[in-house]
Amino acid sequence: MKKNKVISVKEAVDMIHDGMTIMIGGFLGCKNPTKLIDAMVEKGVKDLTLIANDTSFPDIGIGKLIVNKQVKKLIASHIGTNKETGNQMNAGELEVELVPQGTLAERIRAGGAGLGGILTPTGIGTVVQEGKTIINVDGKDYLLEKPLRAEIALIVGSVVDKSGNIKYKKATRNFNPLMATAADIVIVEADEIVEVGEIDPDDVMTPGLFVDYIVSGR
Amino acid sequence: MKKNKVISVKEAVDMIHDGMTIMIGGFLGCKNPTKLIDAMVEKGVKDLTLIANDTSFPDIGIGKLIVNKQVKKLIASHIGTNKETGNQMNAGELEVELVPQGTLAERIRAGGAGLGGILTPTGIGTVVQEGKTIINVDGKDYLLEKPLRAEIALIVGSVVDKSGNIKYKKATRNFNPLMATAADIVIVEADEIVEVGEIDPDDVMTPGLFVDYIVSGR
Amino acid sequence: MEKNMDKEFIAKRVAKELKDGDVVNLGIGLPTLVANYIPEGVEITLHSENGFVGIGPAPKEGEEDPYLVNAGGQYVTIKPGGAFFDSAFSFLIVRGGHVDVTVLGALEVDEEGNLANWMVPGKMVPGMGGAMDLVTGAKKVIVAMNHTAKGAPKILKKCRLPLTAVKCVNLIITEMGVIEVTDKGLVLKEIAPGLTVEDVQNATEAQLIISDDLKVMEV
Amino acid sequence: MEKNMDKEFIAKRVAKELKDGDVVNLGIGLPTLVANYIPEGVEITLHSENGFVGIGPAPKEGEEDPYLVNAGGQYVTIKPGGAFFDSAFSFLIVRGGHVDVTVLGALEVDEEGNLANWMVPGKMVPGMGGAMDLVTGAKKVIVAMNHTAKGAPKILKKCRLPLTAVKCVNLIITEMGVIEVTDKGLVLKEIAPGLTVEDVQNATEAQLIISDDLKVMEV
Repeated sequence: MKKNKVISVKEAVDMIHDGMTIMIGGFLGCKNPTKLIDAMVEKGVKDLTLIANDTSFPDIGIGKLIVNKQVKKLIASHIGTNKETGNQMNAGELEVELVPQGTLAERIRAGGAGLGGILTPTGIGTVVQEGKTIINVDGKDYLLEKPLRAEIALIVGSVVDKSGNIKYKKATRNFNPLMATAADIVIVEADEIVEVGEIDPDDVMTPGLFVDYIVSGR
Repeated sequence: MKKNKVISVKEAVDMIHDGMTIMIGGFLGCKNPTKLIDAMVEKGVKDLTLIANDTSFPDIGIGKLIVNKQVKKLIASHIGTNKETGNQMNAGELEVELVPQGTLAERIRAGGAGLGGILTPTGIGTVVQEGKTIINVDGKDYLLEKPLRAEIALIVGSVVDKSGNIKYKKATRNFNPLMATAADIVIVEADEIVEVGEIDPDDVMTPGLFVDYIVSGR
Repeated sequence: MEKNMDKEFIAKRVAKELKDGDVVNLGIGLPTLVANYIPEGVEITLHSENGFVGIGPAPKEGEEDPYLVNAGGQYVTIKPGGAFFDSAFSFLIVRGGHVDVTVLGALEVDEEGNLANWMVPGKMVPGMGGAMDLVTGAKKVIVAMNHTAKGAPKILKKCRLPLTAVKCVNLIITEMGVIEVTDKGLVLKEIAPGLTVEDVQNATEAQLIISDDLKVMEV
Repeated sequence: MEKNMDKEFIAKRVAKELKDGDVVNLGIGLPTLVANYIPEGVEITLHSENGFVGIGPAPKEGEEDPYLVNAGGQYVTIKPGGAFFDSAFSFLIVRGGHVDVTVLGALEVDEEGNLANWMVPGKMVPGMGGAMDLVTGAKKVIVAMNHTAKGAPKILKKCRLPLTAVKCVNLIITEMGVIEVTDKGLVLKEIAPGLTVEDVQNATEAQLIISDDLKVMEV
């Protein structure tokens, strides 16, 4: 682990290129990594495959990437709060894979945990099962859901030490700790950056070994 | 949720009967729920199926249940620190299912999470794969490992509020938060019992909804 | 009854289904209102699928916390004894059967307890969010909705819209009555004051079985 | 060399394989010694499979903390910047490829990189603990062991004991040399001072490929 992983937003966004698969943390705009997203919008990086819980609202966080047509494929559980997502999907401009929220979380976790997949009852008998393997375990049917990984994960952290240890506050945790485990490069946008040792080891929710770079969200 | 779940060790052990499947938290004797175990030894409850990481040492925690021949079947990852376990296994008195530690953790988690199983590369090409389904996902083989559940989980918590919210300290977390999700009845032996509201919601590692009863470990 | 009065009536009746100690997830819209009518002496724990239990009342104006929203993105509070967690753990709670009751709306429900509430092909495709997991995992699934939509029945012989899950609904509560999903079909157990069984059946495509012990809905 | 000197020699050579920033898991026994010889300027993070990263030195007498043991059950400390977690997360780290190097002992290793280190049927069956996950998940697997056991080779054409995992070993470091597992077989890359290639081959059942660039082992 590098001892100080803090870089500028520009350095971070220089790593993001057209066509990449990117995970972005947050839930309905609640603490998306907005500085990083704004810089992505400014850079105009395009043809992204985006993995996120939702597409927020048109003018907030992730929503801007959709409105600005930078996303080619979206994997999410909910798009209802951003009409533009539905419009682009219906117009055939945006490919959308809708995934049940619990399955999305578990697929990302599997990607981070080196699992080949998980068996879930969610989606059995619905359109979600289309094209998927059904496996019967002890008399009950489950869908085999495959792991998800990304080239880059952009997450947020409430308190982040310079080695990348993260503490999330309140409802900002959501998908962030999962995405931190499931990408080749993990960049955290920190509300507050502190020295190594300032976070109690019991309070660390994402150990620094998962984090490659830190940018200040201030 | 009951508002005050605190009961006596005797009331707790009254719920444990011959032949039950029991999970016990802890790692090599580090914070096994020793008061509950000692009471089980005293009660002499037998023919148990025990799910635990290990069988500790002969005179510590879980180890005593083995020495006292109260366990009929054991599911664990490691038995090397308690010679009596190996002796009973070799003598055909104790059935032992050895499970890789990461697989054991994940199987218990799957039991708590309503998953039908997980696919792991661990154990492929070894005796662990005997009798199990191998599933190929995108060109790589994985073992289908099934969920584990118990009738009762006996766990430890460092700080427990009266509604059952648990904070674990340091290395005492291990299997406890997983087992808390995967049993019909969950009893936590608490180092310290506090009032509801005294644990910061960010610090709760096992929400009280998983905990049925609390006994004092003091 | 007017729409808003209907909603209040339905929410009040749903609230009576909740037992002391229940862990409950309330869907967006009408189901959220249920929290306002929890009976005296009953304490429930509300689960918010974005990552916590212990949803409290809305914050006072000016006291909104950007770190603390519910699954609908609205500012909320957390009660003492609540707990935060990540999305995987949130759905471990849901899928693992640790939610006692989930209350949600429906576009269609049918005789087998199949539920459709997440999309209308070509029109509305908001995504299933956490709904599929909730109705698959919760111990009891209560559909709380208006009995009909623009006069058309929503309780059908067989759902026509894409399903949220199969055979998942336990109870249907509308402004007209309370219907239990059983192996034999839909059993009308309670009927709203002033209505006849024929009124309810006429507003229902599925064949209703009338309970021997049919009661008047009280809220 | 004597046994204890061998151990020290092996541990020192293993330590040279570790790079600044590596996340490392050291098995019980000889591998644990590696922590004592980390080169100047190299900072590694030690993973303890019972649930934390950042293992520090043993505590002073009287300062042992019953809440803080390593995976061998011994009292340890945690360094600033360390983190605690549960067993599922601990093995998410392991299985998910987030451990850069794992160092562990072996009963047998073979030409394909197969490893046997967890049981001798009918004799020793301690269980695999975390070993199967570690050798399956870690990016680099280093076997650190004595070259022979009571004179009998441990580096075989084909393992005879039950395997820990197939084709998992990357590097074998013994008191006699450093051997890399490649697609073509076992390549002897370094040889201990004073030994000949024949000495090493005679103590090895598997056929060794001698590196064009064979070096003398330095610690």
